[in-house]
Formats: sequence, structure tokens, C-alpha cells
Amino acid sequence: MKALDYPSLIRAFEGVIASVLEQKDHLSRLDSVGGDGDHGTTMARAMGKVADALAAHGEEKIAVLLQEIGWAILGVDGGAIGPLLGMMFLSMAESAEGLEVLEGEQLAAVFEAGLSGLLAQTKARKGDKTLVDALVPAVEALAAAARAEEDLEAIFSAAAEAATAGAEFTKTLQARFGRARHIGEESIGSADPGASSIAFIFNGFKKGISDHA
Amino acid sequence: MKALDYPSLIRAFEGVIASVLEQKDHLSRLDSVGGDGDHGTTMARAMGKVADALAAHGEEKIAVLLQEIGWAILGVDGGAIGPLLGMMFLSMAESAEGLEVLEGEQLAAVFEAGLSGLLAQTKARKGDKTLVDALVPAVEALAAAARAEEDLEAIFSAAAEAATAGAEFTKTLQARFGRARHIGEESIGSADPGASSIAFIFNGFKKGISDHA
Amino acid sequence: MAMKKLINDPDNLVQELLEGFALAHGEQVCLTDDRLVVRAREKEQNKVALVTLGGAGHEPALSGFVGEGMLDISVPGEIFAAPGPPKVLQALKTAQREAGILFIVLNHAGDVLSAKVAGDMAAKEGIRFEQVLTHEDISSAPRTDPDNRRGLVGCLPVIKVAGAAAEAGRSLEECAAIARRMEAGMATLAVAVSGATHPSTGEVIAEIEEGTMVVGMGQHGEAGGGTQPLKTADETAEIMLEALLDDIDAKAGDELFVLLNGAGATTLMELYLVLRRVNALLKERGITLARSLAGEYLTVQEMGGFQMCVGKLDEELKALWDAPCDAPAWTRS
Amino acid sequence: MAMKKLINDPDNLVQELLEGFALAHGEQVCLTDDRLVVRAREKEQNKVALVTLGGAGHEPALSGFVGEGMLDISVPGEIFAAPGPPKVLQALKTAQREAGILFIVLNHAGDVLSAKVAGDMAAKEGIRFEQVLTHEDISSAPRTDPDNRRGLVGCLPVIKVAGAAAEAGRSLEECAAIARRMEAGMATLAVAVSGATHPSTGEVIAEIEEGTMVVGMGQHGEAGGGTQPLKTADETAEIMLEALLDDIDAKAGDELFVLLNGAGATTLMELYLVLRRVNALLKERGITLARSLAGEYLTVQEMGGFQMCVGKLDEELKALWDAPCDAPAWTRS
Ligand SMILES: Nc1ncnc2c1ncn2[C@@H]1O[C@H](COP(=O)(O)OP(=O)(O)O)[C@@H](O)[C@H]1O
Ligand SMILES: Nc1ncnc2c1ncn2[C@@H]1O[C@H](COP(=O)(O)OP(=O)(O)O)[C@@H](O)[C@H]1O
Ligand SMILES: [Mg+2]
Ligand SMILES: [Mg+2]
Ligand SMILES: [Mg+2]
Ligand SMILES: [Mg+2]
Repeated sequence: MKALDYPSLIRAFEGVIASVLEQKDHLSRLDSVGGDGDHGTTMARAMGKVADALAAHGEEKIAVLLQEIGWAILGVDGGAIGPLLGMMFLSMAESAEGLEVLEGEQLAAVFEAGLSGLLAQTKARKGDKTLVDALVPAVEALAAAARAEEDLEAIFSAAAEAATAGAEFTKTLQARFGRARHIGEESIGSADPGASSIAFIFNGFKKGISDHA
Repeated sequence: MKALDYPSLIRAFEGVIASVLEQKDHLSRLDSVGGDGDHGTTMARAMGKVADALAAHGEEKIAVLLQEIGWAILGVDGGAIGPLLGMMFLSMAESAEGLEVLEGEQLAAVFEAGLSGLLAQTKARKGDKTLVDALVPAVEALAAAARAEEDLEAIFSAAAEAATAGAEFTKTLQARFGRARHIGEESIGSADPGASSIAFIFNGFKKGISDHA
Repeated sequence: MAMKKLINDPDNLVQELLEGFALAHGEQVCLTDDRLVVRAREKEQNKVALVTLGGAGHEPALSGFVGEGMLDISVPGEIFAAPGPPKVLQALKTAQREAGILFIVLNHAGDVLSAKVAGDMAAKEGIRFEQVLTHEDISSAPRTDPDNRRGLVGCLPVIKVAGAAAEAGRSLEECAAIARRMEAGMATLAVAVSGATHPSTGEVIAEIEEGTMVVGMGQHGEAGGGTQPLKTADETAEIMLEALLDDIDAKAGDELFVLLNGAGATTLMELYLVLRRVNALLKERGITLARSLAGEYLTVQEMGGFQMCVGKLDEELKALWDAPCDAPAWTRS
Repeated sequence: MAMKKLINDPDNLVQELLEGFALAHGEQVCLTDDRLVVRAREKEQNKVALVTLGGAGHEPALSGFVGEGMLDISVPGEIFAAPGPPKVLQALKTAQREAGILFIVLNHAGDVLSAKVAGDMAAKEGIRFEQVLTHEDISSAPRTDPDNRRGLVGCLPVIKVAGAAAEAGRSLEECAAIARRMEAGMATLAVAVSGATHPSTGEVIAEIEEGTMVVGMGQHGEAGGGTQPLKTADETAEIMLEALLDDIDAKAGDELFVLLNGAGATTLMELYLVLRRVNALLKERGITLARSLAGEYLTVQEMGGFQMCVGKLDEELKALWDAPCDAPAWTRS
């Protein structure tokens, strides 16, 4: 399958919810190193809101669903992660406006719009030990595979792999954004919680799509 | 020696200071059982003030010295014990007004006045597990011996013995006054700190007088 | 539990803290050379003065209650220890006036004894004063045995209404009657959830076992209540409120104040949870929560826990409660 | 360290505490259905409104700063976590007026991100506002790297003077300029002496080794400073004050405010000792302690320690500092 339609987008998000919830405690533990230890809790709350949005889906439109998910995540009182992920999905929604399915160039463009939407919120860039380190390679890999007209499983596999590698790479970095920046060199050796969440999100997309392929 | 003159009163109080200071920690520990654990500290501060009063003695008059000691002890910011002991010595001073030496009936009367002065401050009576339990028998023994015209050593020995027995007896009692009353039956088994101080005070009188007899 | 406190020489502790206190609240209070805390702007001589005494270590109490519409003078003692009678007498002399002095004493052995000695001496010197004893701790004795009830944070509402009455020019008799009416209608209960250390000796004040709480704790960690497993905020509120309402015999239609006084480490957050539940429970009984206060007023160093004080209000007491005041621990405009 | 807190269901914690808070301070604040804390008496529409946002668990901050002469609206988040942008947008909509909104944001990633998203949306809707970021923590970055300085208790004096300016009818530009001037001249440093527990998770916030203190602790127990043996109050005051005066480049003849903000378990007693020493040190340098505050304003649960915030004052800022205000955490008549 090459085109992402509404039902598969639903399944993709179901995959995300499962993947992130499984890692709740792990994510909080990562955040305890230099942050306030709440990342898993916040992500879990965000996933609860996403689940509500999925359950409530009225209009079967990709852009509407993405927008509702974006707003749902923005609505989580949860510190840094909500505005970042929320704006990512809102920006994806804007770019997906009017589309019935996402494939090839359009799929790439929608995720790239999500990335830009997130980057517009923060000065953090690659190397700053934030979720950006996982998201940038993930979206690059996804876009490349989509433009190469690979099928959905391959596209999301590539993205998941890149996100995982990006999150892994943050272990070597020193935090420069978010609460963890305040511990300086002590942050080296441990993965950034936000980057890890991105990895679990893309792995969730992949699983959601493959399981129902 | 039968008459307590000014120099021997000085020595008696020097004995009191030494005796009480030696027991500082012990007294605080007793107060920890049901009180706030400060009795030793407060008594030590009171003894410091008494020492200052002894050192400053201008007029060599018994009543003046007793009054200065009373005021000095009243001036200690130390909870229950200051007003009680302070008023005891002030009352003794009043009764000793104009006397050059204390002996026989006068000695008895001065200490009885001290006891009354203290009892006027509180509703506590014998059996309530307070310093009254040591002071009443001590003054009774002292007065009886003084009236029997025994010599000073015997008089203060009798008083010290009675005070010690009175303090010891408080172990069997349940506190009904002071902070310790709030622990109820738990106070049984441990001596009352104030009563113990009275015992150390009278033992101090005795030692101060005998050492220089 | 080792002491985790930022202090200097323990022997200067009270003097130093009072100097800092006077600096922080220079618009409201002054520290005199004889270590009395007095109002920055003296009250008119034709109005009744309010004086109290008590140990330090309970900041902001009691000196934090000095100011317009509240106390004229507080006589601080040492840490947890009453000031000696000479200082108290000095305060009564300083406050002396024809209108008289309302002399508020919390029922603790040291305070009462010191107040008695100083009061007897003041009376001999012809100083006019009325003493009001606060003793509203229901854990230390039943209502029928008032001598054995400790004075806890209930002194604060008493000082507030009596202070407002004095400021309004009411007579000594009237001020005393108002203070006594407030006092008679109120009751306090303390709960402790974690201990504290004595700032001068470093010794532990009240050891509270892990996972438990003690209902009926005294103002200095004196035991006196029942140890029980740590409860929720709602359950704790219920246990305490019920006992207090019983004591003051509160009935549907009554109007009450509720004062939640943090012991030191317990957060305002927790006090707000308790207050919320208290309000709901009062509603169920048809009682009105007419006034409330939540904060740290009379602390026990860094102890965890709080005191709940409830009391009956009538129209006059409410008006006095609402009158302006300007003290470090309570400002109303 | 087990949790010794009186709470109920952690999931309702913030809602419950806000309900209790609104009950306790009903004369000053209201809690709206959309969980904004607003003033009980609305400010005139022709005056600039002040809005801020921030996590809960720091009581009385930030909602305790809502009231006459201070904030119009605070948007509480979850415990230690910023509110999401929709709520913040709602606050900006509620406060919307021609005079404009002064939007005060503490520099923490979550707050800043939420404020940006909400602000961008509000701007699109034509809502007029100016954002002022507070970032005065000298431990997190040097003055040359303002993006990386956290916003600590310095928000309080900024809100005070800007709130007074707004109340006086000053324009949005003027209010913003005043807020920025206050902000630019101030610096904060925190010290922690004992840890705390997170009230919803029960997890330890900041483990502080026995007998040590950490200078440079963040608002939520984030590390960042140097661990050193626990010092006396005087020594601690010196270490902190010196670093702060350096940062703001204070000189003889300057007039400063000093704000000592207890973290939770540290007593007022200790804060008074520190203030006393700060005053002496300033005197030595020919600097005037023009205003001071000591109390619990922005806490970290039951953490032991405090924040010292110092800042430059001029005649206008002093007058604004002295203006009346009536908020739960700060009342001046
Ligand atoms: N300014 C920022 N820019 C980009 N990412 C950020 C920023 N601040 C935080 N993050 C990301 O958010 C993650 C922490 O999220 P979370 O713990 O939910 O928020 P908070 O730090 O507010 O508690 C970090 O690991 C990092 O990836
Ligand atoms: N009301 C009272 N009447 C008689 N004695 C009392 C009374 N209160 C306390 N005491 C005595 O004082 C002793 C405690 O003294 P101390 O510890 O110095 O005072 P505080 O209890 O104020 O700390 C008690 O052991 C008791 O003997
Ligand atoms: Mg976090
Ligand atoms: Mg004692
Ligand atoms: Mg405190
Ligand atoms: Mg506190």
C-alpha cells in the first residue's frame, strides 16, 4: 500500500498510543536524569487525549483528525512537550487540508510541514539534545522514502529507524534546551526523553500501519 | 554552725550552681520524656544569672542577695521554672528583710515564706508531679530541723534528703501540671525534671555549706 | 534527622531573628532595646492597648501579630520558652495608659506563670489591665477542664477581634468581653505528619513514624494525641472537623470561621485541600463557613502538619474580623 | 523519603487545591469554570490587564499574585507543568481590551512554548498584548546568555510594579517598559538544604546529601549549582549576595530591594537571619536596602532552602512597589 488514507491514519495513531504508553515509566525515568521526571506522565496524558480524539472522530477527514489530535495534545497541561507536538500535528493538518489520502510527495510535504511547525516554536536545532534530534532524521527518511514512491511499510520503517538512531545519538550530546540543559555535562550518557518519545511515536506509526497492512 | 550568715549563703549558692550545672544534660533528658527537653538548658542559664548576681554583690545583706538572685532567675527567658524559682527567692528575700543571719525559727520562716511564694504562683500541689513534690518535703524537713536548733549541716542534710526522696517519689506519679501533663500515664516511671532540680538545688546548698563548714 | 537549618550562633538566635524581622517589617513594627516588639506607629493613648507574650521559634507568631488593628506589644521569649516576668512587666509599663491594657496569654505553664508574676507586680504599681487566657486545644483536656487546655493558634482570631475593638475605641471591659466571647466559642486541634528539630539544641521535636500522623500534637511537639496511619486530606479534615464541631457544639445555622495554620513544612496546597473539604462538610450540616484563613501563622519550625481552629461568629465578631489591620502576618485593607 | 502529604486523588490535585484557594481568598480571587484564576473585582476596561501562566505546586505562586494592583489572570497548569496553549489563549481572550495585556512569562521551556503558541494565535485574532519574559536566575547562565536564564521568584516584583503601573492607568508600552526595567536590574539565586517529594508521583525532587547545601537549585529541584557543606546563615547570605551584586553590577549609592523566598520547609526565622546579614553587608558597601520582603511566595513543595532575589530600584519603581495591592500573597494598604 502506498497511500495513507483515513482508516490507516487511525490505525497508525492507535499504534502510537500503544507504543508510547508501554514506555511511560521509561520516559519518566529518562526525564529524571536532568529534568523533572514527568515526561512519561505527560506523554501518557497526551495519549489519553489522542485516544479521545480518535474515538470521537466525526468527519472522516485526514486534516480534521490531525487538527483534533493537535488541539488535544496542546490541551495537555504538561510542560514543553505539548506545545511542540501539538503544533507539529496542527501544522500537518494545515498542509493536509482537503486531501483524502496522503502519498508520495504529499505524504512527504505533510510531515515536512509538521517538522517546520515544530521548529518554528523553538530555537533548538540538531545537536541540542532535544526531540529535534530524532524528528529531523525521521522526517528526512520518511520524505525520501515517500518521494521514492516506496510503500507505506517501508516509508514508516525508514522513519522509525532514523528516529530510533536519532534518539540513540542524543546519548552522546549535552543538553542545551529544556530543563535538562541546567545539568550540563551530566546529561551526557542518557538519551533525551523528548527524542525518545519521537522514536516511540514513529515506531508506533510503523507498527500501526504494518499490523494492518 | 547554726546561723546562716551572708558569706555562708554565698557559699551555699556556689554549691547550688555547681550541683545544678553538673546535671544540666540529665535534667534536659528528663524533660524530653514529656516536656520540651529544655529544662537543663534553662536551669543552666538561671545558674549563670545567679553566678552573675553573686559576683556583683554590693551590699552584703542576705535579703538583698536573695532578691537579686530572685530577679536574676525571673529574668531568664525559660518557661515555667523561672517564675517559680524566682518568686521563691523573692519571697525568701521579703521574709529575710533586715536580718543579718538566719537561724532557728527565722531560717525556718524564710524557707517557708519561699515555699508559700512559690505555691502562690501555681495550683500544683503535692502529688501533681511537679517541683512541689520535692520542695514541700524539703522545706518541711529544713524547718523542723531548724526549729530543733540543729546545726546548719544537719538542717541542709535533712532538706537535701527529703528533696531527693520527693523527686524520687515523682517517678510513681502521673504529671498533672506543666507540659508533661499532656502525655498522661506515659509520664509514670520517670522523675519530674523540676522536682529533680529542687533536689539538686538542696543538695547544692548542703554541699556548699558542708564544704566550708 | 540532622539539623538542616541556616542559623548562626544558637545563643544569639532570637536576637538576630528579631532584628531581621524588624528589618523585614519596618513599616509595621519596631524592636526596642529591651527586646519588645512594638508597633511602628503608636496607637492613640485613649485606646486600649493589647499585649501578649510567648516563646520564639513559631514565626511569624507572636510578634507577627503586632500592628495596627492587632497587638501593640509582643514580648518574645527564647526559642519555645516564655519570656521572664521582668520583660513582661516592662511591656505592661510601656503600654500603660488610662484606657487600660488587654493582656492576652496563651495557656502554657511558662507563659501563665510569667504573666502572673508580671501581672501581680503591675497591679501593685497601679497599672490597669485585664488578662484573657486562650486555651482552646481540645486534645489536651475536655471543655470542662479549661485549665488544662493549651492555647494554640486560636490566639490569632482573639487578637484580631479584640484588636479591632480597641482600635475602634471600645472600653477595656468591652474589649475583654469580645476577646472572651471569641475564645469561648472556638476550638483547635493539631495534626502532625513529620517532625522537626529544635534550632538551638538540634534535638528532634516530635518523632513521627513513617506513614503515620499524630492528631492532638502540641505547639512544641508535645505528645498528647493518637498516632494513626496517614490519611487523605479529606479524611483528615473530617476527623478533625467533627471533633471540633462537637466541642463547640456547632449547630445548623451557625456561622463559623475556620483557620488552618500550617506547622511549617506542610504546603499551602495541602491546606487548600483541607479547607475545600471542610467547606463541603459544613454545608452538609447547614453550617456556614463565614470566614476562613489558611497559611502559616504559628509554626513549629519545619514540622509537617497543621492546626485547625474553628469558632463561632456573630455579626459583631464578623465586623471586627473584617476591620482593617496591618501586621506582618495579617494585612487587611 | 516517603511522601508525608495530606492529599486526595493525585489526578484531581490541582483542581481541588484551586477550589480551596478560591475559598480561602474569595474576597480577592475567583476560579472560573475554565480553570483560570481571575480577580474577584474586575479591573476597569481602560486599564492594562496583567496575565501570567505557570505550573501549580508552588503555592501561593502564581495564582496568589492575582488581585488588585497585581495580576488580572493567572493560568495554572498541572503540578510543576505549564498549562497548555488553549487555556492560555482563553486567558488572553478573557483579558482582551483596547488598553492591551501585559503578558508575563517565566523562562521555563514549557511556559515559553505554551505562551508562544497561545500568543501567536491571539495575535492572529487581533488581541493586543506585550510579552515580558522574566529570566533572572544567575545560576543557569551568565547575563550574556539571557535565553538560558530561568525565571524564578523575580516574577513577583515585576508583577508588583507593572501591576501598580497598570492600576495607575499607564499605557501598555509604559507598563511593559517598567516591567522590563525591573527585570533587567534584578538577579536571583536559589539554595536548597533539603529535598521534597512530588505530590502526584511521590517521587523525590532533589536529593540533598546530609550536611550539604546546593547553591543554584532550580524551581523544581533541577540541579545546576554547586554542592557544598551546609553553611551558617551569615555565610550563606554572603555567598549568595556577593554573586547577585556582581551580576547586577551594584555600586555604592544604589538602592536595592531584597526578596527572600522560602522554598517550603525553611522557616521565616532563618530568612530573618539572612536578611539581617544582607542588610549589614549592603551597608558595608554603601548600598541601601530600600525595600525587603521575606516569606514564602514561590515554593517547591516542602523543600528546604530559599531564593534570594535582589534588584535595583529608582524613585518610580519604589513608588510602584509601595502602591497598594490586594492579592492573597501580598497585601499593602
Ligand atoms: N525549548 C525546547 N525546544 C525543543 N525541545 C524541548 C525544549 N524544551 C524541552 N524540549 C523537549 O521536551 C522534553 C521534555 O519534555 P517534558 O518533560 O514533557 O517537559 P518539561 O521539561 O516541561 O517537563 C525534552 O526532553 C526535550 O526533548
Ligand atoms: N504549672 C506548674 N506548676 C508547678 N510546676 C510546674 C508547672 N509547670 C511546670 N512546672 C515545673 O517546671 C518543670 C519544667 O520546667 P521547664 O522545662 O524549665 O519549663 P517548660 O515546661 O516551660 O519548658 C516541670 O518539671 C515542673 O516541675
Ligand atoms: Mg519533564
Ligand atoms: Mg521544658
Ligand atoms: Mg514554612
Ligand atoms: Mg511551608
